[in-house]
Amino acid sequence: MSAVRAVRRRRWGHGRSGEWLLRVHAGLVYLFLYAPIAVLVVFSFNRSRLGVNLTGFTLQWYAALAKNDRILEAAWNSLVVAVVATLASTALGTLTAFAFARHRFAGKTFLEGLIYVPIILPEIIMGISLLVLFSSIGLRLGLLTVAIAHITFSMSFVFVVVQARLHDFDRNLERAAMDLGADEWQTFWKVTFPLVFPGILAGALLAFTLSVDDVIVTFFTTGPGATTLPLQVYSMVKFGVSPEINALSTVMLAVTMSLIVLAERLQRRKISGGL
Amino acid sequence: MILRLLRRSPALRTLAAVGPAALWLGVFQLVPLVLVVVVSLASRGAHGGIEWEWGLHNYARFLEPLYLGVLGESLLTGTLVTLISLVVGYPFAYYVAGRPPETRNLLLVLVVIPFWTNMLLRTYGWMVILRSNGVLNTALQALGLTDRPLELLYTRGASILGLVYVLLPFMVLPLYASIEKFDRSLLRAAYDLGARPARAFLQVTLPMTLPGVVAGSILVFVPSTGLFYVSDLMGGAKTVLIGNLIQRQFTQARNWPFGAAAAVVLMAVSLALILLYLRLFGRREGESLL
Amino acid sequence: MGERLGVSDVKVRLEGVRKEYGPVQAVRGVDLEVRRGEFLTLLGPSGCGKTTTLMMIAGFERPTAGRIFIDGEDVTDLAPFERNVNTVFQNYALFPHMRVFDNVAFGLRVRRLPEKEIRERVHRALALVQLDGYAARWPRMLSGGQQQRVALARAIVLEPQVLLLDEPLGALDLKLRKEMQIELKRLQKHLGITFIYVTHDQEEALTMSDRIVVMHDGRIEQIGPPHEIYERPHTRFVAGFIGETNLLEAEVAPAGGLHLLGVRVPVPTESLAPGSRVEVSLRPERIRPANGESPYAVEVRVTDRIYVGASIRLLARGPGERLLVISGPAGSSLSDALPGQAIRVTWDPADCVVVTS
Amino acid sequence: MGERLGVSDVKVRLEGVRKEYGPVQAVRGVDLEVRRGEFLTLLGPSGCGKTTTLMMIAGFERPTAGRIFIDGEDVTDLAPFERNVNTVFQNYALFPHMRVFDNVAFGLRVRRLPEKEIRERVHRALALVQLDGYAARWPRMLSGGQQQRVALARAIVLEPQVLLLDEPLGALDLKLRKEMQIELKRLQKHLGITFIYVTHDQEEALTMSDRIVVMHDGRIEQIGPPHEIYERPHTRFVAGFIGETNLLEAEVAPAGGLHLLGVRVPVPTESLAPGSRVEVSLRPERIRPANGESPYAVEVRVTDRIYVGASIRLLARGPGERLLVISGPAGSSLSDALPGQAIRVTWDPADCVVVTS
Amino acid sequence: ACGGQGGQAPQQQGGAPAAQQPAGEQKPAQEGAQRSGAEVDRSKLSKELNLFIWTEYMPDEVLQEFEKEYGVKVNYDTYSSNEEALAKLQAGGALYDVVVPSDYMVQIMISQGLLEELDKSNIPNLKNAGKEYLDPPYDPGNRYSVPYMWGTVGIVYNKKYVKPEPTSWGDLWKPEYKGRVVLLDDSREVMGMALQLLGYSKNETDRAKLEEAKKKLIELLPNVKAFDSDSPKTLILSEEVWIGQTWNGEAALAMQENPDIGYVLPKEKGGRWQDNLVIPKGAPHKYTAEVFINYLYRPEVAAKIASAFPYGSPNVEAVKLLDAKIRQNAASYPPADKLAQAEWITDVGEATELYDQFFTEVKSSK
Ligand SMILES: Nc1ncnc2c1ncn2[C@@H]1O[C@H](COP(=O)(O)OP(=O)(O)OP(=O)(O)O)[C@@H](O)[C@H]1O
Ligand SMILES: Nc1ncnc2c1ncn2[C@@H]1O[C@H](COP(=O)(O)OP(=O)(O)OP(=O)(O)O)[C@@H](O)[C@H]1O
Ligand SMILES: NCCCCNCCCN
Ligand SMILES: [Mg+2]
Ligand SMILES: [Mg+2]
Repeated sequence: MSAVRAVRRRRWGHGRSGEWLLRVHAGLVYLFLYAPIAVLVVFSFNRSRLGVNLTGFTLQWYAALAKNDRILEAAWNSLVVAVVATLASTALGTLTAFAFARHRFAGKTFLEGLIYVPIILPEIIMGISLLVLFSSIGLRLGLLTVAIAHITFSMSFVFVVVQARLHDFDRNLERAAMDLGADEWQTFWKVTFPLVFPGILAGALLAFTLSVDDVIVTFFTTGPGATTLPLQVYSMVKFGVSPEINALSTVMLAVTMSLIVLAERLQRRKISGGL
Repeated sequence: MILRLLRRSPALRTLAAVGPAALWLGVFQLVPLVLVVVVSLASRGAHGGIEWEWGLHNYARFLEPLYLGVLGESLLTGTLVTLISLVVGYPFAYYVAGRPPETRNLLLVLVVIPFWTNMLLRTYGWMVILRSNGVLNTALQALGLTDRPLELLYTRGASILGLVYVLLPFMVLPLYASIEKFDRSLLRAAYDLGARPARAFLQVTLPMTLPGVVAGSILVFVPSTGLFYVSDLMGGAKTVLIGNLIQRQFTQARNWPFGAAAAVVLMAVSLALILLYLRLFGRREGESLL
Repeated sequence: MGERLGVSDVKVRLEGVRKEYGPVQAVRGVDLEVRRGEFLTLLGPSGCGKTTTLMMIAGFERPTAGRIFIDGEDVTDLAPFERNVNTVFQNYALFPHMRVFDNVAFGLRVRRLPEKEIRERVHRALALVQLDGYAARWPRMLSGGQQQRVALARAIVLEPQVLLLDEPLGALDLKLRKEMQIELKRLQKHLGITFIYVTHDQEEALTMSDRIVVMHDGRIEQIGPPHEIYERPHTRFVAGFIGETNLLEAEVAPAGGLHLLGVRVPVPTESLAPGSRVEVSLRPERIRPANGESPYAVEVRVTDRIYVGASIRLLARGPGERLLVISGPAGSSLSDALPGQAIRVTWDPADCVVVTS
Repeated sequence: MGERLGVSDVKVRLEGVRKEYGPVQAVRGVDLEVRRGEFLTLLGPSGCGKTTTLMMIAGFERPTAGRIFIDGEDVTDLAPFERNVNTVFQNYALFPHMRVFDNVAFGLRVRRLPEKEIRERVHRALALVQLDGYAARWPRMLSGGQQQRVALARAIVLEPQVLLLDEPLGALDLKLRKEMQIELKRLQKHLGITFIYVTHDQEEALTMSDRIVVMHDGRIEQIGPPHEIYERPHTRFVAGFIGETNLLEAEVAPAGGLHLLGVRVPVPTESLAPGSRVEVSLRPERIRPANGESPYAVEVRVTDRIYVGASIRLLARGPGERLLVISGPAGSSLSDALPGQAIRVTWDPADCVVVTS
Repeated sequence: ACGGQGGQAPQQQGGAPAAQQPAGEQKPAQEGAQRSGAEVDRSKLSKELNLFIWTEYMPDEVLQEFEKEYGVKVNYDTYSSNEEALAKLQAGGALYDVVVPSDYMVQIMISQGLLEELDKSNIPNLKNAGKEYLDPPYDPGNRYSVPYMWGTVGIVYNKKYVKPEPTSWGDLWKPEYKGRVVLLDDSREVMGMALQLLGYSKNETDRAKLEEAKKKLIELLPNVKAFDSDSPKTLILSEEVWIGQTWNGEAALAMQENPDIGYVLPKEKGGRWQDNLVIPKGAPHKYTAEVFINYLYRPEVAAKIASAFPYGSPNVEAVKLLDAKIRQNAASYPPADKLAQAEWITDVGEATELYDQFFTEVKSSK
């Protein structure tokens, strides 16, 4: 038994073909993903305005943030747009997903192609094309145009998510309900909707996230008084160092994390409960 | 009442279900795209604005070495970003897909969380890290690894890093989906037949997960050409990608027709990629690219 | 097959029912009468149109042609929820977001019965399927067999006059399947409900049914009670599909009877022209060792001897290298036959069934 | 069970092999010797550790404790690709992106054989499994049974000395399954390869094996040839798992023999203390109608009569309402028994097998 | 007293007609306008006002006080170049009330019919403006615009690394500043710098000369760390770059934070500009916009602006209120001779596109 063979044996027995390497690699990827976030969080509590030396703990940037009307207003704008876009796109996207799953009609493929446009084409194209549309019909740029734009791309994502859910949906369940005497209306509300709901919720969540985070499409479709948070951040980031941005990131991260934990909780309850 | 009416007429039912989306998409998706194509065929006025002098001159202009160069540069950057994401993302997705289900979900959520905090803020985080007096340089100098700050930010490398950072999840998720579907007993079969790990990977795992590789590559490549703000912020506005070019035409140079032409070119390139993908891998009913 | 029943005995009647999906002819014209309280099984290979037929009776598919009657009333155009027929689906189709209780109560709630009555009836139904303690469970917390019983309870709680069951045992493992077969059969007798039962498992069909409808390629091949289907298959397809058999070529002997494996077997052949070639089905378990008294016998050479616990299967080559399967109880003299050995076998003329193709 | 073989007769040996996955004890200590050219079956219920045992032999799992030897060499730490053992996986694991030819050629290409030789050997292997015309097909264009044969060809083309098969027929329907059983068995004899075969289908195990290893909960319950396992089960588990049986309580009679269902049966009971209670396995097909000559008989009341084509099963209640299953060939006198009727049955003392629990 | 320092009326270059009217003929319409703005007809005020202005050009405090005083909410968006502002206005749709374009851009906007005429009776505080800043050639008689701030484009540098003190645009080309140079992200300014270095005018329209400038800039590219019009001081202060082209106010701010920072106008003249308050055509709140402009002309308000963003203020009353430190900063208020020679940008008509194209080309070279 040669030494080489012995070594290989050991490796196979314990290393399992580089499992260890994979693990280290995964660790590095997480480091890559979280390093900038961690940096922002740490510096949001750092007293020094410039530079990277840790000079002491402070909450002053949070106080400053709380007083910064521009940021707060932008955040409010973002929220308004996101809520409107989420509601509208979820309704539209869901309805359309159902239509696609349940109906045959002329132009289905073409319509599906249109739905996929925002997913497969670079955002900038949608941004400028909507800008061209709005300016040629003379629609005033503002929250309304931003909301329209967001609804348009969000509904595509909602569509995809709900469609996937519907694809997994066992239509025998609907048949079973009707078989037991429920009419179409009762069947939809008692069986179909509750079962597809997690998909709709996931779609809505995605729509909300995309809307709240969008830079490019918003950049082209926004107007006076309709600055959203990402655009506000964009203009702030351009001036460079501002610890208020760090504070803002930390707040947003905290909000996101709590939403995820909340969603997880709900999900878990659902699992031990129903789905 | 309406319900009864709808039950009677399937055509009406279909209309009620499809109508709203068709209308919306028609007005806000189709018309704008057509308008962009129309504008791309017009001319620029002396001080911006559109003059309705039709022609392909904007496309002709795009053929100038400068703009072909921009296109080439964008494609090159996109390719680089895609390759890096792939090389980073593949082993990662492979690892995640191999964990037990509970761990797996947690690991995936951890990938998505950053994705849910503002992209610009995360990009800004990298700026803080990479600046001359940033976290990394300070650390390197403190460790005595270098005596002068390294030039990290405002380089081409930085903007590629920024793009990889923003787009990595789009690579990881489809890769994960296809690796997770990959039946590892095939790998066992390959070992069983005497293949060593490298060969088993190249001849079995990789070809079997190719749809994920391609889907991920498209989802990374396509947006990478349009994300103008990353190269503005991380690259010091030095590199002009086609996204920057389009944005500049609309926001500075006031040449909408030319910007529209550039957008049409970008659209064409993206569509060509998608069609190639569909050609190669088809699409199973109800399955989406994502 | 076609004997006409009194109207009041017929629960469900299908008249010339056809179903096409575009170019696919799923059901090509089925005429069928199901009797009140009968356990009728639709049996046939995958894709032969069993589910489609059932779905048309339930009202989920509309026949392309033909009519369907329940209790003499034409229900062809009624919606599923307007028919007094209930279905137990192939995969149970339990509502995953409702507990067992609410699943079973679903149909009663739709009918707006008082909650008190609902409670009573649900518990009675659950008790009937021996799941009384499970009302608060979620469907996914149940084993396959338990889920199947919930689906059953959900249907029978409505006291339907006809119950349709689409391969209700398809997903169960062998042991559970056997148990559930007995259970189902008992329940059906107890409740007196008409069962229309779909399966592609021949043994299951033989075990449970009052009558079996053998379907093939969208058509009915044969209808009859189990023993008739097994012992008197009309067609080559039925003979081959139900149980193991030897399909042998034979020639009608001039003097009557059949020439089969080189011997003349005195089978009644009135309706057959002498000299014509026919096909004969001969079950493995009907072939037995010949003794001195056998009027005719064939010598075969054993090639394989397969032990299956309760019985023994022999593979053997007869005249003209014809492969035969022979089986018998483990204790019989067949058990001693070793591969390579030659043995003489015989069978009763009555066991030769002439089939058409 | 434990008779020691000459080293050269032993192809594979497992010594005290255990496997734990965290807290789960998948295999709890297995000692096993597999003979050269033997068809050995691992049989047991789902989750009993069959696959795990096989995977340790193939090299995909490392035992937590114990050693594995092939041809006397300790291979416990070798990688799968370093063992001259091939596997046919439960789901075939054909490479879907390679044609049949390339699937079969895979192992040969890994070994860098000249392309000409590869072509020859692949075609020979395909011919062996009767798929010679299928080389250019994609796996998904094959039926389940054909896929299974490709998987087999892919393994045997490498001429392994040991072939591991993990429920290779699990996904096939009954008919194809039966055909493939015969095919596999024939191939194994023809090639003289050692087969280690995993199944949870008792009938399959009985039909095909030279020896059966019955596993239960990570341990070996019994090893032996099929008839021994079926006729002389050592434990209650083995008796119940292999075929249908009646497990009856009995008492050792003071005068020797057993008190069973109210009669004394002259079973040899040397090793048992008089008056002690034991459990006895009595197969349904061993119970037969009693006649005048029977030294003892029991009266039972038939509750159900189940027709299964080739045979008849009766459910009956014996003394003390004890439920009995009785079966016999379709033609026997049992066929005439009707539900409700009382019949007298008997059995041979030799058919009473005392089992431990 | 300092107002005179800045001196001269903007001169039109490139063959445009000379100023027709002597400065100062224009009299403030309302002699006794009250500082408190008492005459404002509050009933005519709108609820909101949309301001579109350069980044880093308007202190939040000033807006907040306006909001407080008049109950008008000010929304504001920012831009980084004149071209961006023009693009936004041309796109239509975005209805701004007040925009702050520079000299040549005002001329373009007027010629494009993008601006409203101002009702100066609503801007009595205009009387505080120094005469030399009024009646510019790009808007004779200030019919459409009033000055907001003025300043220069020159060289900012860090004395720690840049020795000796730079004197020429050419110093940016020195190899030792590889990767240490910041430039404005502005096609006219950057191309203009190269043209000046080559001895041409900033407003050159000759294609060959522009080509030459482009080549020159391509040589510079390895030295360029970033293009930044918004906040070049950040790069200077973080010592990311050592030298560069910037607006004077940015430099002045950097100098307040770090005494090592210096600012000079190059010997090739450098740039001179004046930004102006205008009301775009179709502005929804014109009256409020004029009230706002009038408010900005209050000396104490203008002084606040000029302290926060130390560019030159055209408001002579405000300059008197400024800290001496700011008033004496040569970056903000350069010596008259230097200022006099600094070159204005003018509209180059069709050539605008060449500037943009060559600028893109420079950026994409590598
Ligand atoms: N919606 C449909 N569209 C097109 N063809 C269909 C549809 N439903 C069924 N078919 C076809 O009709 C035929 C009969 O199908 P059916 O489901 O009734 O078979 P089955 O006997 O129930 O088979 P199985 O035992 O596999 O369930 C098949 O060929 C099937 O492919
Ligand atoms: N990777 C693993 N991690 C944890 N437990 C495992 C793992 N693999 C198998 N087990 C457990 O080990 C036990 C034996 O599993 P094994 O797969 O060997 O059973 P089996 O006999 O092949 O069953 P089946 O007939 O269902 O295939 C089971 O309880 C199983 O849950
Ligand atoms: N950060 C505000 C800078 C304003 C500079 N305006 C100058 C225009 C010169 N063309
Ligand atoms: Mg079916
Ligand atoms: Mg297994």
